[in-house]
Amino acid sequence: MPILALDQVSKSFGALKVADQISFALEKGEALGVIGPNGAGKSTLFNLITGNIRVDAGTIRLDGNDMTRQPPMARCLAGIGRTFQIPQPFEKLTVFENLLVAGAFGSRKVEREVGDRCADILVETGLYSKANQLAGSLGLLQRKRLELARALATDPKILLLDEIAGGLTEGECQELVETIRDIHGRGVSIIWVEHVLHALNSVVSRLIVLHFGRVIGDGDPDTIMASKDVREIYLGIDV
Amino acid sequence: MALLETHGLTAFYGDFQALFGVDITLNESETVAVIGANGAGKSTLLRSISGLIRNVPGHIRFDGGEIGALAAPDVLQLGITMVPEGRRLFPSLSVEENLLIGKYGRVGNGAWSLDTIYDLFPVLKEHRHRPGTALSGGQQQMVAIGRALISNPRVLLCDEVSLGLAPVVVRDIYAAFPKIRATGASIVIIEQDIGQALKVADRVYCMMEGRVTLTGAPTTLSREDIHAAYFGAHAR
Amino acid sequence: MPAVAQGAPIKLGYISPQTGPLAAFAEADKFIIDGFMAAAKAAGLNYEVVVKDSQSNPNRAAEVAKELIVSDEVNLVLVASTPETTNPVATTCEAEEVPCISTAAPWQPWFIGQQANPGDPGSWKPFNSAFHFFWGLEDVIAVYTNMWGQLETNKKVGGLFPNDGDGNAWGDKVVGFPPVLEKLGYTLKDPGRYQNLTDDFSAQINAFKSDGSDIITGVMIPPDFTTFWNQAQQQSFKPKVASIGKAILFPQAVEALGKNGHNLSCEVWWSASHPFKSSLTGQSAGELAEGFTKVTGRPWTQPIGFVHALFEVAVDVMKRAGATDSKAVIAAIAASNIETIVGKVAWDGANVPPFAARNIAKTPLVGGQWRLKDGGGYDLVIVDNQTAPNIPTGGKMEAIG
Amino acid sequence: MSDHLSPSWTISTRTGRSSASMLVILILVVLAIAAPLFVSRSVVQDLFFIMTMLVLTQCWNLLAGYAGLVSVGQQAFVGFGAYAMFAGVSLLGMDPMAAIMLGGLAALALSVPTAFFVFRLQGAYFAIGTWVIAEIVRLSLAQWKALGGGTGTSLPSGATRDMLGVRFVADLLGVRGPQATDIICYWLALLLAVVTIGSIYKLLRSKQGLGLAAVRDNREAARSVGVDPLLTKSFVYLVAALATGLTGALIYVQKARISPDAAFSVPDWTAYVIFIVVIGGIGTIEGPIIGVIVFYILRSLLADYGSWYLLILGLIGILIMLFAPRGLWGLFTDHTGFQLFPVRRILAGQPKTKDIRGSD
Amino acid sequence: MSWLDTIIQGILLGGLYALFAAGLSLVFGIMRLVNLAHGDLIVLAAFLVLLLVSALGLNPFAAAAVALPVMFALGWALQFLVLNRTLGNDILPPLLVTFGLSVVIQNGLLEGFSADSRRISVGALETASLKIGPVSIGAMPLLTFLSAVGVIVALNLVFYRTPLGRAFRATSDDSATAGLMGIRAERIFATATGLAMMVVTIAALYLGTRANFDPTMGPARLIYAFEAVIIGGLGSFWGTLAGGIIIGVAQTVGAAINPEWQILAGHIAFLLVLVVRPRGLFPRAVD
Ligand SMILES: Nc1ncnc2c1ncn2[C@@H]1O[C@H](COP(=O)(O)OP(=O)(O)OP(=O)(O)O)[C@@H](O)[C@H]1O
Ligand SMILES: Nc1ncnc2c1ncn2[C@@H]1O[C@H](COP(=O)(O)OP(=O)(O)OP(=O)(O)O)[C@@H](O)[C@H]1O
Ligand SMILES: CC(C)C[C@H](N)C(=O)O
Ligand SMILES: [Mg+2]
Ligand SMILES: [Mg+2]
Repeated sequence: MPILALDQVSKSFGALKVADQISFALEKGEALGVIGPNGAGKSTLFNLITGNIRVDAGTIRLDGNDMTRQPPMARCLAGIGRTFQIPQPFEKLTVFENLLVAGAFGSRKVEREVGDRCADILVETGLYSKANQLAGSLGLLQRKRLELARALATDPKILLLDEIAGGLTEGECQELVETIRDIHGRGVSIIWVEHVLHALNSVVSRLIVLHFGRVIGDGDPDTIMASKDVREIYLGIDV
Repeated sequence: MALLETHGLTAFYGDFQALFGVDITLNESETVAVIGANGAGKSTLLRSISGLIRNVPGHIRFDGGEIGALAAPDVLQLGITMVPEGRRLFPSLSVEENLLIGKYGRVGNGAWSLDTIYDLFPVLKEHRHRPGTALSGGQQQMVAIGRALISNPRVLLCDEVSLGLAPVVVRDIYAAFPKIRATGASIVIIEQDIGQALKVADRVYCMMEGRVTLTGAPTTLSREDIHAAYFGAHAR
Repeated sequence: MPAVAQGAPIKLGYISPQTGPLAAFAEADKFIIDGFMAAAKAAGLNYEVVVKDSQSNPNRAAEVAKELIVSDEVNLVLVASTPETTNPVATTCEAEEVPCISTAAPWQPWFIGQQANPGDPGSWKPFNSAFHFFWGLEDVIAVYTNMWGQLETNKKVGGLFPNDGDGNAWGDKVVGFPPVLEKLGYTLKDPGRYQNLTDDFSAQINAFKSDGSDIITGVMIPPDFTTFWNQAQQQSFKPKVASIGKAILFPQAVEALGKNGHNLSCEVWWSASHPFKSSLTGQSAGELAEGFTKVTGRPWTQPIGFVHALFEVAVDVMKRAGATDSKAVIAAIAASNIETIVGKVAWDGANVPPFAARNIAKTPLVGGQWRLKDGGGYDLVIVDNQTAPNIPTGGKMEAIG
Repeated sequence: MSDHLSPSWTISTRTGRSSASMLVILILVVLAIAAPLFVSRSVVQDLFFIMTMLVLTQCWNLLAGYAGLVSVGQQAFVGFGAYAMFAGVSLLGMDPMAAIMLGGLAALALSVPTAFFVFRLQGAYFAIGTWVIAEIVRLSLAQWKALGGGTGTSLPSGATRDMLGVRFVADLLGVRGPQATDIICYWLALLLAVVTIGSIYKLLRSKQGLGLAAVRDNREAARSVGVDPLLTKSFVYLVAALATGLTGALIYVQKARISPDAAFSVPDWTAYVIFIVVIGGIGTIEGPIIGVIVFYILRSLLADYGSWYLLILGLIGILIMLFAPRGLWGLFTDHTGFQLFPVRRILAGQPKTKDIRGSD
Repeated sequence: MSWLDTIIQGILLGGLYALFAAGLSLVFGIMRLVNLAHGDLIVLAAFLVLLLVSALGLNPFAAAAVALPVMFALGWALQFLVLNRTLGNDILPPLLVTFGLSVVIQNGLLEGFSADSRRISVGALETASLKIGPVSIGAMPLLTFLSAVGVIVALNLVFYRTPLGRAFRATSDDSATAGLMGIRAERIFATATGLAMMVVTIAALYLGTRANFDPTMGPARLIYAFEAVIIGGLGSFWGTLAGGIIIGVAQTVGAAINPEWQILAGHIAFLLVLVVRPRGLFPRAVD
């Protein structure tokens, strides 16, 4: 049984269809990449999976259980961890406290049980030196790292990553890829939306292409990248 | 002399610094495109120019005068209007009212009036009594552009006019740009659709993390350069 | 040991609603207290009065009472004007075992209103330290029915009783209007207790109209009576008599009714023509009223006499007590028998039911009507004195309209 | 990668300075307990006022400052608690001490259905909704004839004199009955204040406190990491109702007289409370403490000036809100960085191995 | 028949409440400003009218006409100098500042005018009435109701038919973007409050002629006004009128059952409407 399955999921904002009968399944332990041009509906897809936006139609199943009507809290507790593309830190809390919230609530534990793990995650994501700084004072790149760290703190079974590699230097990007591989290696399933393709492709084993809210490609990265359709639509520049 | 220029422009949201010393220049009757990834600071740049974000004075000049510290209505009166990101039509106003409200603070001389805007986007006339937000995304974008044009601006700032729109619609909207340019207005567009940006612009700025990382005419920039400037990491 | 001998002043605490909606009751306070201090000084007495403002707020009244007792350590607490002011203060004094004399609230809302279970007369208990002088519902009922008796009516009465201290007492089935009216052959239409500051009285007017009431009575706050009275006229409901407590106590309130205040009737506790004089200054009622008008430029009002009398009683009590400790003062209060500017004050149980005999002293009450003066403005004319024949009348009861 | 490490983190919320201030607070509490032994009755009286207002303001601050629930209907719980206490004493013959508990529980019970209604409303609607509910409770209790309806009623004379412990305290300290009652009420108020502040502090340092802060900062993100905003806010609302009801009952044991207008007074139980929090500084535990002290001083200085008192109070409230929205304590911490009740979790210590990232 | 009368009196009463509420609705609708001083501002205006009547010997209606521009200026200044500073996402600052203002106005009036209750007299009109079939309708209540309708119509015209109204709506939707159109939100807000104060003046005229008033009676009526605004739906003037009528009719019907229920019935009607429609009867598409 797939760990996550979407069936005919649709969503419109007024006249704009941002998700159009999307169906796919994520196997346990799989790492899936999602690509598509700006505005294709990638972030919206995440919001639908996490429950931050309600679907118009279709069902979302987690571990075989119907989660379509569940609020985001329930889905988080069921094992979905996410990052926001535009980082959404708790600005008046410190970086460490941001993780504590996620740790304590997201994995239904008392605070003292999660402190050590949160500290470990800070080290792992390179935020340790900022632990006691207010999240509101972080720059963009650190905010993105905090997104990742906070999602990890909820101890997710599925990790949804939304454009966390944008703006990194080559070295930083490499580190990030290592970190995500580690996480994946621990058995966490991953869906990653990313424009930085080489980073994405060095982690994922399967790609989905979204265009105008529709899945126009689904398969192994090489085949997908090779398809002319995808190259034209996605790369935006005539090839 | 440049019509509009920023030098060393910085901007903050609370403690968070979004711009780190940005220098851009816009000449009379020129079209400039600003590209960059999500969150790079493109919108912040336009918000700073248009007065939505108040800046420390001394970093933005328009037509020889300092405008960095002016509020949005004062900037508008000088002849700078903006098509904001996400269109931002007024839901309580009809299409026509949305257009008319563009004249509230400034009625400049020039080609644009309600009639000429309906000529530019004929579809709007059909829907003029409907609520602005009841239209399709592309039509809404047309209203937003019309609303900014109706005061006959000297500088038009456009933030992501093609975002979330179908290619045909994008084509329709971009088809209007030559007509707009023809009236002599200078234009700054922000565009994530790089191909589109390169097509309409005389010059391109690429931003990353609140800084300009690349400048030049479309013809002189290689795709690798753009990609590097855009995403930071080097393309494969 | 007598305080006077020691040279320390006798400390009186005085609480009244000087600000807020009830402030009209206290408008003469400063005048009276100045007069009292001057008279006391002339008589060689050493008094200090600590004045506190209840701000028309029962919470505040209880608080300042406690302050007077605890911080100022007054020897006697005086309090006046409406149950909202007198009851929290008397309750506090009772709990603190500090003597308290209270006035200017009918005695039932004062006495019954302070009982733990007002609904169960068997449980009512007398107070040890708190005393009250004023008239009672039986008096206002007698006065009203006497006035009504002067006219030819169908004996149908409409009642307007709000859900507040006064209204609940007036409308009470045991101590209020209903039983007496029934005995005297009147039928009472009582639609129920409304909340103060109600904006519409059409329900009551409809009820009175369909009942054919000739007489209206009740105890209302001024804005509500104005609303009611206007609406009644608009609905062409025109009773022959309207005897209303509280709302038309003050001349300004009647003047606010324009010409429609003519011949409204009310109870009169005190007036410039009451045949009494002050035991403190020797002034007659007329002189006191005149003095007030001279100093403030305002017409006399009924509470003036009672606030003055409060201080008369206080001086008399403290003189007789000889000491300032609570026990002595309480004993002196209980033994009072003094002729004041509002009549005799004595806690001798006269005309008071046994359960309240210890704490209540009654003063006389008569009935009056407001009459439009030729040059505008109103006069309060006493039209019925069957309850207190020593107070002269100024005319006969007239029907409205 | 890091799971094999046995790390040596320490997580604390206290700094050396704040431990010292905890000691000061402890001494103050002990002094406050002993106060009736060496201060005059009127001071005990004032301290009672301060303590009860402290509880009311802490509760309101918990709602508005931490949970974003701006209620203008807290008088509902003061009045309901007080009325329940009266019912317990007058109608059921309970000891006032037990009746105070009843008052608290009654307020808690009332808060459940009201929560159901007001949590459907947001922002300004919430504020007005709480006000209307309080009016409804007031008007309903004004119909309760056994407790005097709109007239109100007094506690049976002697009820507070026979209250649990009064005789004991009277004999112990050699004071009169009423004074002993005052002292007991004061101790109860002190206990309530200490427990309330302690509990709020504990709450803020707990998981729930973190959740509250997260919801306040970013509701969407909070939901995404498993915080249920409704649950968190309801919890706070109920707790505040309980403490407010207990305080209401206690205040009215001391006043011994109740009426709907007094028990549900908007100025006394909500307006002043809001002023105090604003003057002191909203969203901090220290703010209401400072606020109560300042309010008390203002009241003592100005109370005999009639309307001027309220006028000046109103002006001060407006000025503080406009020019120092974080209140007097906010001004103070901005300059000193000092906190009496720190809630920050500080992470200290070093990772055992060298930076993991560097090793790759 | 008596039921018919009850309903009609309730509707007329609703007119009074709608008049109290209309100014609030304007301010609340445009700025999300909860003005707790609204009731006291009505009382303030009533004193102003009274002052003009007694000092200049004007007819109350003429006095109200004179008071209109004065109150507009007052409202404009109040918003521009004080209330604008409180606007933002947090509802607490406006709540607190207007609450402080309420206390200041009440006590300022107490100092200036004492606690005596006053009345603005309109002579014979006070008791005049129209007999229509079995019901008789008071002239003043009818005038009150018609004025309420007139005010609502006028506000609607301004709001939906003029450039100023466009600016009101645009600023209310999105004041930042409105700034890009050259709309100065601070001045628009000030103008809105000025207009609201003109409505307040009209409400004051009817409050002051209907019954006695004193400096402290503002808050008692404020809650009905809020209820009318909220159950009508944010920013809908007709909704506000409907809200006022619902409260008014609920009160008279409640009173007809038992006067004990009069005020309670109004509040309960409010709760019921909100339970069924948490955003009021005629909510705007967006808020
Ligand atoms: N109101 C705000 N408050 C705080 N931070 C903000 C705010 N608006 C934008 N930011 C932050 O400022 C940075 C720059 O944002 P900006 O909107 O200018 O980016 P952009 O280049 O226009 O991106 P996009 O393609 O998403 O429109 C981002 O990190 C964003 O999160
Ligand atoms: N809450 C919303 N209301 C209306 N439209 C929305 C909303 N959220 C997103 N959209 C629109 O939906 C479309 C898809 O947006 P989405 O953010 O999912 O794109 P994306 O694929 O993540 O793009 P990007 O690569 O720029 O992040 C866009 O046109 C966006 O403007
Ligand atoms: C613009 C980029 C996405 C192009 C990419 N580096 C490629 O060559 O395919
Ligand atoms: Mg996205
Ligand atoms: Mg942008």
